Amino acid sequence: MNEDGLIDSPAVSFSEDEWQGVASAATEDQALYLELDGWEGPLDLLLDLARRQKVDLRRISILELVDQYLTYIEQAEALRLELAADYLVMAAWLAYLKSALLLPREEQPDPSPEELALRLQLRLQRLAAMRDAAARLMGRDRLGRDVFQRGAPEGLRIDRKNLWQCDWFALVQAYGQVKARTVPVVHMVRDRMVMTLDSALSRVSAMLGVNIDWMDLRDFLPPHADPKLKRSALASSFVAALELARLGKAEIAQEHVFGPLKLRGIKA
Amino acid sequence: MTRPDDLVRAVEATLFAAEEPMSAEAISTHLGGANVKDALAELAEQYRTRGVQLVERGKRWHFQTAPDLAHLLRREREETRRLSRAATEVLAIVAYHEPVSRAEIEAIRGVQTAKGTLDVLMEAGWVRIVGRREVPGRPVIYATTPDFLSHFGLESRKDLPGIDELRAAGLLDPVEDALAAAMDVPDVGETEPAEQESTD
Amino acid sequence: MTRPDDLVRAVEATLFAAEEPMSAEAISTHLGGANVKDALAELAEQYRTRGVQLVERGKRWHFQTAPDLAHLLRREREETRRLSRAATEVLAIVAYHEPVSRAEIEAIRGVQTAKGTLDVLMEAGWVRIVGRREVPGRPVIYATTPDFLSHFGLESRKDLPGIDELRAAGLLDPVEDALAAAMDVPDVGETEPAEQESTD
Repeated sequence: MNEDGLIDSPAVSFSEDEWQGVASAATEDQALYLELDGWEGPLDLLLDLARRQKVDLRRISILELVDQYLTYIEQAEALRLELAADYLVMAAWLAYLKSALLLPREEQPDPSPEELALRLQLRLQRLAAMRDAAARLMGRDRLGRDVFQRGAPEGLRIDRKNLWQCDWFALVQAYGQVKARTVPVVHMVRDRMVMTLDSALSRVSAMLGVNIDWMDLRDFLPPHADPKLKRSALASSFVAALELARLGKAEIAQEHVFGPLKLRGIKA
Repeated sequence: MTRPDDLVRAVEATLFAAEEPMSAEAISTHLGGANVKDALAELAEQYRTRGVQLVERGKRWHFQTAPDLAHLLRREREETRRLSRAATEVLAIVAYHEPVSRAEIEAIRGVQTAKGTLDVLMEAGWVRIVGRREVPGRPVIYATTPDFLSHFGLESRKDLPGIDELRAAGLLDPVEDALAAAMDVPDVGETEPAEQESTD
Repeated sequence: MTRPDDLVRAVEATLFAAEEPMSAEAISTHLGGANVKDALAELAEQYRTRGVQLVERGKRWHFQTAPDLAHLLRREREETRRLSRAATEVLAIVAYHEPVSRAEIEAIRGVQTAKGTLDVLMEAGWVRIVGRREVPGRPVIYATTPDFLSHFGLESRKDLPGIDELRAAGLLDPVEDALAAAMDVPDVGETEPAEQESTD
């Protein structure tokens, strides 16, 4: 079903005056008019037929409405007009509804035909209500048709102007940080107490020269030294001992793992 | 005509010059934060009987010509774009039922609504998408815009012609609800109509 | 405000809705040949003190915003904005080193300086171009303005703290150190917060 009715309809626009639609434009005695362009589907046609009964939609005779619809469809078929499927579906449904309504009450199927009829009636009422509402809406004093805004407004323009904010502290801090960021970087290593390998070597070899017995490596360390210097001296002296042993000037002994390291000079 | 006070004159000039309707807030902002409520009311009163009037539409204010002079002005303008019958119906359904999905519009009209129909209404600036309904399929839902209210001369949706009567008559309720009420079934969808024992 | 007579209202609405100024003849034709002279004079008088006025220019009439309210049509709105970090740095460099070229600013900052940054400072009224340096390329050189001094509450540029003072104030420490000091974290990276035994 397309928007504009059954047969390719030219009636895309309509004026508020013709609100009642094409079918309604037909006069009373033209009972057999067959104007198919005007409707937007079977519900629309039904509503138009219902309005012809000239009673409140709440008191509409559904049976009569069904008859009118079926007659209408039959005539269209007799004239070999091509009907869209949904008109035929509605016709079949209404025929069923009619037969169900005519059955004795106790033989009526479920859901009851009264309920189906009521549902149809409610739908017609709602469509009719919206159609009337639309007509009333369109009939209002509309801007640009009945009432007008100013034809040539000057227009309002707002130019934004920035009011910049910055304070003294932010300024000075920014400069400080630029300076800090761009000052050439100088790495300074802190002066630490160390015994170099050279001084350890001369110290150990000198002490080995005057002693002939085995001596613990720790005895070579300077007494009363700062603990940090002691660690450095121990490491240097150990390396010095290894170096002297390699040169054949000293021998090293250790009785067990992690035991005291003993050192003795070799007379050349 | 007495000289209006400065704030009234400023509001008057601002609204005259504005190309679009303005909210009280927008006017106030434009005038440096002044409270314009009273000035607007005074201005509306001063113009009430004139050939030009100050009106409020959807919380936005604008000047427009008096409706009773429409016959004088209409001829110089080409008529506003004519809406198709389908479009007017869809517009009414959106306005009276908003927010509403396309399926709900179609349920009332009994025909499918071409996509183009809603597009025409959105292009006119009268209808817009306001979100999605949180049901399966998450259908898009539509509602009217402030421009819709301005165009049809409505202060708010409460001014829609006949909306109170339609609501009171239940004609804005879905068919299912009305059916339930009419059949006196307390809750549709759960309660099946009580089965009658057939008397064979 | 008394209700103006019908002709006055009609002229009022016609001129309001017109897209161009209209001559008395054109208005008269539009209104079916009525004599609008008196109505125009009356209307002009009624609007004389309002925020909108009816004026005649070259025999044609139109409404316009009252001249004393023209400033409402084109408003300047001032927005307070904080200077960006980059702009603050550039401003500081100009202040400490002026007059200074853009290349020199970049050399001091160690990063390229967007043209926009200097524009912002000139828009703010704190920096101005004071000439060109007589070196190849004749680059523009920048200096601060008197507004700069007054905004920052300085008698003269000599009031800016010197490098030694900045260092003493900790403002020359690398950013991370300053941050750590500000956050009162004794030594970042080594001290983990002591783990509490959970009491299960």
